[in-house]
Amino acid sequence: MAFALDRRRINGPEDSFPPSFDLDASQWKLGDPRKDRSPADIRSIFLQPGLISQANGSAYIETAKTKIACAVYGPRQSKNTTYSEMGRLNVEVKFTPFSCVRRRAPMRDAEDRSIAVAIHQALVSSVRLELLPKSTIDIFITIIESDGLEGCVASGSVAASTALADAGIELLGLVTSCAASVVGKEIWLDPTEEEARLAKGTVVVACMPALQKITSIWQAGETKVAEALACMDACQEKCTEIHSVVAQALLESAKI
Amino acid sequence: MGDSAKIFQRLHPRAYLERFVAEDVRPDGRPFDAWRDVSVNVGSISTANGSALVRLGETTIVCGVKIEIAEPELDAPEEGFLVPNIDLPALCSPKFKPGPPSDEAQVLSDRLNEVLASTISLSSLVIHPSKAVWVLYVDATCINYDGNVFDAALIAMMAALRNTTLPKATYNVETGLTTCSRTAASPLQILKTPISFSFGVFDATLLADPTAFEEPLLDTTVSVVVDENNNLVSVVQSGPGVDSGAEDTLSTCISAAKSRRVLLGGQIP
Amino acid sequence: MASISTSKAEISYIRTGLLSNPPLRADGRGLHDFRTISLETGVAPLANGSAHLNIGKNPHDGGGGTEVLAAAKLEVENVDGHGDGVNGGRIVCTVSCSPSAYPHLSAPALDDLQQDMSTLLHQTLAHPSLHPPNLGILAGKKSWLLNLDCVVLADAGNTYDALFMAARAALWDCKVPRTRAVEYKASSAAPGAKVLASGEMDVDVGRDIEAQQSGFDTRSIARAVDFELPDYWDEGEVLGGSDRWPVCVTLNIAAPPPSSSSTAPCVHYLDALPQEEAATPLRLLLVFSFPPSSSSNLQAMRILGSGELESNQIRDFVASGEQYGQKIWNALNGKLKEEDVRRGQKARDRFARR
Amino acid sequence: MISFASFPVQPERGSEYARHFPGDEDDHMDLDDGDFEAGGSKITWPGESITSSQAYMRGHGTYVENEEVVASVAGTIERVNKLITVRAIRTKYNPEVGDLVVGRITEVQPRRWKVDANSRQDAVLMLSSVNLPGGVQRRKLESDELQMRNFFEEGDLLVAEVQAFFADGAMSLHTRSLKYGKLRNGQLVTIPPILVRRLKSHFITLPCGVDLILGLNGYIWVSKHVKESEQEGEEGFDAEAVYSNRNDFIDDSTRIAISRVANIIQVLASHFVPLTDTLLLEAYEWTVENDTDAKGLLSEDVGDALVATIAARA
Repeated sequence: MAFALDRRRINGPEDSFPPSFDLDASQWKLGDPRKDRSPADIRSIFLQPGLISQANGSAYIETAKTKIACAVYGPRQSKNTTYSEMGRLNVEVKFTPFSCVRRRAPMRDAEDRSIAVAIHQALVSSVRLELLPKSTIDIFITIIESDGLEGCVASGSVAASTALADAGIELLGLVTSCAASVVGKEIWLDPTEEEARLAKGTVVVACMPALQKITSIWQAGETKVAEALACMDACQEKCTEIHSVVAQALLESAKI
Repeated sequence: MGDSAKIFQRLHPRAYLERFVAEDVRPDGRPFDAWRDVSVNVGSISTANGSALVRLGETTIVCGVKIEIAEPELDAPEEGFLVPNIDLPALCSPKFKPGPPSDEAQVLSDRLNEVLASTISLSSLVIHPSKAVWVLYVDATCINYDGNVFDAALIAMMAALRNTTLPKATYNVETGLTTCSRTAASPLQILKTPISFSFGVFDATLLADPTAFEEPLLDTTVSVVVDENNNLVSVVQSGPGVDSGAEDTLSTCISAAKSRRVLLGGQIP
Repeated sequence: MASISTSKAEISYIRTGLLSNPPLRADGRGLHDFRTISLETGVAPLANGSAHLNIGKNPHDGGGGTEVLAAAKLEVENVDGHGDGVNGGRIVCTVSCSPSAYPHLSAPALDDLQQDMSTLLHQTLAHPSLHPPNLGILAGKKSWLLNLDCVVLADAGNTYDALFMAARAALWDCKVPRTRAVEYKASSAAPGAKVLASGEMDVDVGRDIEAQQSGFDTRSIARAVDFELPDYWDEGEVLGGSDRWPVCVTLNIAAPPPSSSSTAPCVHYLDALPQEEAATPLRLLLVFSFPPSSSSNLQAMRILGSGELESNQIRDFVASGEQYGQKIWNALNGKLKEEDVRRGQKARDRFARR
Repeated sequence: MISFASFPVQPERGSEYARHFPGDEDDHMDLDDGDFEAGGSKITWPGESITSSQAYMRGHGTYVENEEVVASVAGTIERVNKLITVRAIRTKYNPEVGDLVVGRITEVQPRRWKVDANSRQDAVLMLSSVNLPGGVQRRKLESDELQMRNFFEEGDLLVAEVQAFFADGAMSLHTRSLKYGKLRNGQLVTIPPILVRRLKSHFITLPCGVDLILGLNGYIWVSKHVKESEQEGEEGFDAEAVYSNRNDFIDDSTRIAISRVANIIQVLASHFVPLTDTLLLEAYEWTVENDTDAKGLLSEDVGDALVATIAARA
């Protein structure tokens, strides 16, 4: 992976390549049942609000192999932007170099932004921005370990919404998000990277279970219309369960 | 802490700290020479070849090692690469902005690079002389910035390197490609495990392991790096020492560091 | 897309018009009417396939409207070694917005906008489910890289529909040059390499193979496989999968103001003008493909803009979106066939006249 | 619901596209008096020398180069006894004092607003040259400076008059009359400024209950007709009405009429027909006679028919 010599970092050789391994024997064949999880199961969520001391609000979320830390700074004066009657929500995502199977250059790349845009879409309508003219809420998300883009978007949205609540920013409702992919005839919830690669299509739904409103749908791949709508319902139902996990975590952190 | 105390801390940090130091105690309740407790757990990140999560009090650092293969430099055909970097993202503290590494991150990376250079023999990273060598990317990311990041980062990097395994790689002369075996792997040969102990001098008092609140108020910072045989690896002092007459600041720091190193030795897996 | 500056009075004027019964739009169009779309394929002779599309051009002075150019260009990539080629070839889509289309946007904002468009186009068109069969050349050695580059020259609203239609037209028009495998059988004695396939010709061995071995050691070139283009003039075979490149339907949603009775349904309308996009920020993007054999496939779906919907509302929108998609699909295919006939005609004229 | 068309066929490149060069005429056209009066206005392009600078005086759009008047814009040549000017076809609006313009607020600055008026620079509207609530004569207070956005804010449309010019050529606007102020109840149409001639009054009322404000800078506001009595009289002046953003209730027929008029203006502008109040009246009646709805006007043939009839009558 050739990269420009960045004098602000310790640089390694000009270009280096990930090790290529001999063939992996265990291949999952279509039609087999899902490994170590039933289709409608999602991975257990560990959610810890308030782990970053200097942030206004923060949250750390871990679902098996996806580990994401999120911090909220603001609302604070938005610099060098024109007057805006509504507050601005600024979401920035950064992958750590060791977060994926193939090392990621520390430089910003397209994928960071596509996840940031997906999370921004999930959250923007849940925050009461009209109360914060001329100010900006910064949400910084660092993905420590990633197990598929869908998982990052879903868990990232949940972590960001928890961090906003932890920061005491006025929200219309907590946002929770869940992913689903269509594998053969079945719908598998909360797919890992490998499962998502096998799937024909994946859907990531973000919603506010308290108001039964959907704030974002992010569908990729080829699915029949009926399948996509079935995924949407399954995800929305699971989001209600995740919602109780988030509420519980916030209450506990408020007690300490 | 009551609201008024917090406001006082924000408005007059120096006076606030002076009040505490006068009572021989620090804002977080520690005596001057006390260290925040350290917790290290390794191997938690599956996508990295070696990883470590270190908490030094509130300061939290995650470090991951990724190995790649590259052609060695022409003038060093028998040497691999060790590339340590630390990233202080905007997430860990309000004083950092998103974008390229800040000055503090660059300084820390350089200091870490100097210390780590002596910990691994680069010749042990050769797969095939002048054709293919291992490149160890040691990337540390600070999750929560509460002062003394250099100590925490060094512990994290050493723990991650000790946790790293290199798969057995064979270089195919015709195709020029290296294939690694999925099963056979061997740990890295670590020559030594240095640990750093940082101190700060504030109004002629020596504070061990300064927090993010104390750091900007320090007149002098001292960092002593000691390895497992209690030999000094590096000593850095920036700013004037305390002429309290009895013993020079630097030597007090060194002896404190050595005694602390003995206690801490077992904690790094 | 990026909202131009509009006043509150204009916004409320447009919204009340949309939500009134019967709905009235600023330029008199019905809710589901498109502006006239002009389409032309084969505009870039150097590209393997290209198209030029405009939505809502003023018929008299030819000005205005959303103007998009799309071109597909094929390149060869190495699959073996450290080339990033993939067996069976790969597709990369990029969209670039010309600053003249968005004069009010700063440079970073323009970069973000064109990156968002590129991401949506790439994630949809480069998905394995739409991968064309004939993008591979030699398994394990060489493969085609199809670069689909789109340029937004002017934005008068409804850019995503324009982009996907232009992309479909460019891919429909794309031709993949025919290739033929060539084997070199180097006899151990003779220093140079002899070409088996096409007669006695001293062929320079591929640059990358040479780089690996020192020039003198020719014994090791046992079997090098490369490809050549048999006939320079023939433009090649049509890119496969042309019946599956999807089209996009953007449903702009005008939600009634919360204060009014929530029973008033949400109104959705198509092909919005910039002022209308600024007045109703919430949009549902649906990308459908209608393969002849099976029922329609949903290739991508996004909710854009701040606002939220209930699941049954989404259900209705997707259902009506599918019908609009079918209409757009049929109309677009009709026009593409027309274009093929026209260009076929023009080609014959050119030959006939000489 | 959806219809495809093809692009106008460009003339086939090749033999018949011989570019007609004026051959070796002498380098500047010999303009005798006859050329102008013949009504056929001469079109020129930048760099073409028009006449010797001894005989004629140089006006807008031209410059003098070694005793020759040379055109600096592409446009029509106009001669007023000894003065030669070249009037460009497509150009930014050149303001003059007293012009009525429609503008959009781009920025709110201390004690003034920046207004985009389709001109080279943003125009300036001082807080002192705006009607303040509580009667016209009220002096400007400190509190007014703090709540400038209650009067005009970013994106608002307003009609104003050019009061003066700053040293750097930027316009200074004022809305010190009851006719001027914030615009509502309608939609904006933008046309090339050259097509808006100077008329007696730029406020036009069409019989179908539609008001038109022809801004000389090419911004035209088409809105619902407000009856004279309702217009904020001298004593009835209240800030609530003048600076409110809420539209009044507009019934469907007026709304249809507004979009029809807007499309008419669009069609006329694309045929480069200068707009005058009489012309607009005739055009509107034509559409009523042929009962073409607003959407119909978008199509090419209906538009051409409209322009043909209008040109015939003018």
